[in-house]
Amino acid sequence: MSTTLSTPPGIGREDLARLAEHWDEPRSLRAWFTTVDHKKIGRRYLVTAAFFFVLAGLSALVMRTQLARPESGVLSPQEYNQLFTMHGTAMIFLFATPMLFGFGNFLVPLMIGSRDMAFPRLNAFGYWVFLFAGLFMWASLPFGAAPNNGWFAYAPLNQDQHNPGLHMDVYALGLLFLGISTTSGAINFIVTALKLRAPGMSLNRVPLFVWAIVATAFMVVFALPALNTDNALLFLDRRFDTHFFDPGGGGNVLLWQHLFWIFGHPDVYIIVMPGLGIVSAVLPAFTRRGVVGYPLIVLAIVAISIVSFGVWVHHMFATGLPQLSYSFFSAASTIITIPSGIQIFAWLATMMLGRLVLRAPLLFVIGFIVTFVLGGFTGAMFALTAFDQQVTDSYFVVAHFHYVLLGGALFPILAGIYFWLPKITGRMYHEGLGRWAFWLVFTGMHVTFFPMHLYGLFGMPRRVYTYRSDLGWDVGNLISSIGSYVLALGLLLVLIGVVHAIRRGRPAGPDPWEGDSLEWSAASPPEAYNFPVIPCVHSLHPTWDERTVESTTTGATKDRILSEGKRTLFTSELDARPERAAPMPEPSFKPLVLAGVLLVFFTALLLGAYPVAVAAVLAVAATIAAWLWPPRRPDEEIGIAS
Amino acid sequence: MTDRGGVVAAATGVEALTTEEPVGRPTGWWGMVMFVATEATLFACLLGSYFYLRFQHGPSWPPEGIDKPKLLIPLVMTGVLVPSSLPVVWAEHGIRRGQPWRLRAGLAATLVMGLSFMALLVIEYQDDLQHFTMTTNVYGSLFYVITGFHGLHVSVGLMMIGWLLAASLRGGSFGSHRHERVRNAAIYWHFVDTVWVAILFTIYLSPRL
Amino acid sequence: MTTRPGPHARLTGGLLLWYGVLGGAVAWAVHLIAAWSLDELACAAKSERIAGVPLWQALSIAVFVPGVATLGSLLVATLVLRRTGQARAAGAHDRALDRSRMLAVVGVWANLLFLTIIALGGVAVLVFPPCQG
Amino acid sequence: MRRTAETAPRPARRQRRPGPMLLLAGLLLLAGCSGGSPSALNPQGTGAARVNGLWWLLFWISVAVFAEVMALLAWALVFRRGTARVRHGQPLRFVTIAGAGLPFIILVAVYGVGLRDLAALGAGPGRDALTVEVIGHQWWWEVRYAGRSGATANEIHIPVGERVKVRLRTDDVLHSFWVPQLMPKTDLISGETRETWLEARQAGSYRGQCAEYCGTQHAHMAFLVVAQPRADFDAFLDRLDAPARAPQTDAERRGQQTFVQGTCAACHSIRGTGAQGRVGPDLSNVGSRWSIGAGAVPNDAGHLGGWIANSQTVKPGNAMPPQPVDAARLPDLIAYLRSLE
Repeated sequence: MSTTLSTPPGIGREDLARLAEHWDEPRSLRAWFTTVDHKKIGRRYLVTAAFFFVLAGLSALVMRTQLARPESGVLSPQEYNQLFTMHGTAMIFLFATPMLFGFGNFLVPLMIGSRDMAFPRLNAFGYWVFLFAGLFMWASLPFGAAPNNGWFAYAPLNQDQHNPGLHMDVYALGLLFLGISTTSGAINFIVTALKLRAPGMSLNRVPLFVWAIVATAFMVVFALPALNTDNALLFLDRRFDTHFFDPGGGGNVLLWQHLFWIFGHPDVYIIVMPGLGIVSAVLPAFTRRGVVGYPLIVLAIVAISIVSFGVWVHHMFATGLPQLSYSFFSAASTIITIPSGIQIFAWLATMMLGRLVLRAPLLFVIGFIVTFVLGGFTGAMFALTAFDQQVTDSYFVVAHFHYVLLGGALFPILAGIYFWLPKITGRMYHEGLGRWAFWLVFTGMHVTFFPMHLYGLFGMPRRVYTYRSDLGWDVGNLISSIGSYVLALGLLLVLIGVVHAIRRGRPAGPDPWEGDSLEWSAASPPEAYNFPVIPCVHSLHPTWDERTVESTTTGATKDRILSEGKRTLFTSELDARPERAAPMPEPSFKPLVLAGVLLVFFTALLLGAYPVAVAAVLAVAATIAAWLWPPRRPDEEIGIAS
Repeated sequence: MTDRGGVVAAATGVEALTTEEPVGRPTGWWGMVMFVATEATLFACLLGSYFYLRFQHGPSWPPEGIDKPKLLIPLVMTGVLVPSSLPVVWAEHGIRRGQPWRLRAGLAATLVMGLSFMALLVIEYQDDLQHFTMTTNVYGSLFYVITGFHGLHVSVGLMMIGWLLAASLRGGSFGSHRHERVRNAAIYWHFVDTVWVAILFTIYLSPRL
Repeated sequence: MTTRPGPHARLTGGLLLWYGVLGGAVAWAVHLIAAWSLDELACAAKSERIAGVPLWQALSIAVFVPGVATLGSLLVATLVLRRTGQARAAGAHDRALDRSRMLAVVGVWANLLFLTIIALGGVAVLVFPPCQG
Repeated sequence: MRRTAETAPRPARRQRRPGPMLLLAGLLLLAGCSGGSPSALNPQGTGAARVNGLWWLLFWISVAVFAEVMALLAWALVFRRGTARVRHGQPLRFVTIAGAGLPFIILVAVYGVGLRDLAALGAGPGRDALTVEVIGHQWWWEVRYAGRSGATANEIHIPVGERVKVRLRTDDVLHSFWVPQLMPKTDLISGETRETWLEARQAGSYRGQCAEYCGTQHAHMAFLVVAQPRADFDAFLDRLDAPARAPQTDAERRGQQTFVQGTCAACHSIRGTGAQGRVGPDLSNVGSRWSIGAGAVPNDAGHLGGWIANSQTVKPGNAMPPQPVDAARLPDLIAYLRSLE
């Protein structure tokens, strides 16, 4: 619909018309519910996650208001406890991961030169489940039934006898529900990146952002089952009187912590890793060169993803287990710093050898480096058992993980928003607004969280709804609360900037930054089919590479135009040798229906309407059976021996 | 020996070391393998929890008042479930050659074996429930939740097999060119079988060690 | 290297590459799970013996064997690095070659990291009595 | 290598960078001034002192590395502006040394120091050391001494300069035992017993607080460790075995009667009286305690009266229901409780 209607050389007008005919979805209400376009789904992920971010952020503002002064009565303890739990849970599960999945959804097919994800309908299903699970969890708050046990929900406080009501049932079921979305999304990313890369994009030419998303997806596949096990056992304990976490019945409360952190620590990297990928994707455009040390950054991504599974006990350093068993985890937690160090210095080298173009995305990347490095120091400190035992569960750890998560996820997300907004919307943002937003967010972030290191060291435990004034924590808390308002103001400016760009921004053109990866060779916003010609990749920076560019213009061939039907190209796993052109599915209501039936299932479980839940299970099975039912074909076509 | 040396040299030569492996798998295969990987991790977590709770529990396991699990029915269950993978393999090979009758016969055999397994599980439960339930203590919780969760997976596998059978009986679904769904369901069924061996060891054999 | 590899040799070579890349990771995972669970569970049972073997000996095995496996993985990764380097020097240009070489770089580094982690765990086995809380 | 720095926009106010460091210094000073702060940076015990040393080592390493990173970043920002595309340079040696080599040396060294300190924290007192038993409740601490019948609450007396074993149990959910100035945390695990130790180098009172989220009133679960000379401590121990101070005045006698005959005795006990409830804290020496409600409010007559009348307004969610004590009898009850030392 935009700039590329002038036919590029190498592809005929008829081909473009046919591609449009096969890929375009009509602008109708029906199409809104049935779409399988990864770009629309990616946008929805971004918008929905941003919505949950606002809710979780407002929770934080209310909490900071309560904590601004000692012994203030803005919130009751019960309200405060629900808010801090929802703040953490939503930021982790409903904002960070889905937001980055949103970027992944929009960008991975574009970056690898494909026309969609490997399983477009599964992709749509994943989005609907995410939306429903998020609403399911937030809906509990107005009823005063929101989870109230902290985002890691330790046993036995999560048990029925210590925590009656629906609070922790909402937690367990909500996260199980959401897990379906995250897992299906992760599998989709892995298969997409393995099979749908443009010909020539062997593993050593895959963009670092895609590496990061795939590593994240692998972590999800192997980490999430631990959380799901935990929550399933919790639900059984609460509703069906099993004894997994009940010492009275022979159970063990530390089992919860082990399972939770086997998930929970990889999850930290599940959140941060795509953020690091965004940094590697943003830098080439603003340093005017490729990122230094590509194999080393790939190494860092792979090593971090694996080692992250073996550090979980450092969250349990105060539980009184044998010091020797702590030390195995202490060793891994110490060494995991090294791949992060490699990445940081590779980026610094990139900046020192490149030419810096100081626009908003680069500002946020610089903010990322400053913040993430500081969070990294405290992270390495936590690897040492003796030090950890002193500061864990104090505000020092609150400071640490906000530095890591705001530094490692929020700053890159904001950099990504400004960087890809022209690609997603076709419009340029207002640079001045972006700079103001950066300085407010950066200042607000450090003013809010830096003092927390100090009053943590001064003995303030986390998760207290109030504190007495004679303990030396007053000044720090007040500064933090002021900072949180500055931070909120900065984030409001980001939102205003995005709305302004969509309403008033000037058209961006396909490649406003002269970026290096393939998304910049598509239109802004991309056509429904992404690429008129699937490129043939010859280097790590395909958009800067003349041979690759040529393969989509004068060098275009029929087998990469694929205008007969809705198709994309499958290539081999490691070296991306072309295998076959495969048909892609049409829009469908089934993903929405299946997600809806699952919502009924989880709501029925929550409310104890078990017969309804059983009926919903049957409906789920029926929907999946219908979804995958093979189309009937003539015997010759399917290959029946006569 | 020289021949052997030649093999080693060939396998460590640059050509062999740059061989693309894995290669040429369809998207559905990867999707199912990844799904099975995440499910296997789920079972690993459950079985890990079993051993964690068992060794934290104290010397007597199962706890006082509960006998060590009897082996007869579980061994028969094993004898029914593990070989049930063979007809699936046979069926899959058949449809690759374009022989729907082999697909149907193989799937039907597996269906019967899987249903027998489920029936045996019910008999086993009826016996056990007279001695202890899910709420008796943590041993009961582990026993029923792990075997029940596996039973659930067998049911899902059976639904897949039944679904394949139904689609195949309709005709026009599978043939030598189109059998991806058969292969994916087969992978799942093999997984369900393999997990049972781990469960047999954990739940039924390990308390006797 | 004069012989053209047959399908078996190719498969072995392809798998060997993955051993060079991920062998250390798997070995370290085995080390961690074995050492941690032996230590925590044996101590929880108030025993410093595992099936008659003193706990610290069992832990030493759980350090030593994975350490050797990681070393093997490191050697394989180094071998791939050298072979691909020689082929490149001889003028071969192929993206499979570059891809294997990159994976070998990843393997060498990753194995060094895992070897360090296992070694640091081994130091702890020497420093601490197994069940000191 | 053409410079185009003139055309690129200047970075906004870079002098903001030293901000956090100044803030740190300022706040540290502030904390130093407020004597009541239970600051881990003002250690008074052997365990905390060791961790304090480790902290300053880690702090100065971090400062040095941060300065390095900021210097490189600033150099790039000042000298490397432009728009021309750069095609050369893969300084892998720089990345390897600065990003992997140096961190490797630092981290392995720090890991070694950490092991040493951890071993020191693990070297508890000997077998026959004085043992305090601390039992966590939602949301207060029960304190007992091995071989002594009496109990106290939210206040742990220890002899100064001695390594005291602390045995930790919980009556309900997880708690964490933390006295920042004396010793790092140890969690209280449901169904298990954990051990730690305390050693105060100087006489004084050190505030501790539950550090593991334990429900509604997690915020109000503080306690005081009172390190006193051995003679004072022995006197305290002896009082634990004796009956509580008997009422001396009429008002106190009436107060005791109200306590023993009313609802109080259902949950609380006072040694040597008929009150033997085990739900709430033992009140045999409540008059001398530092606070009411595990650090919720100061221990004075006004707060005590308010607490008895309706503790739910002071510490919402705690287990004690509002007490229907006759307004006329309340002053006597307060007088009696205040007299229990």
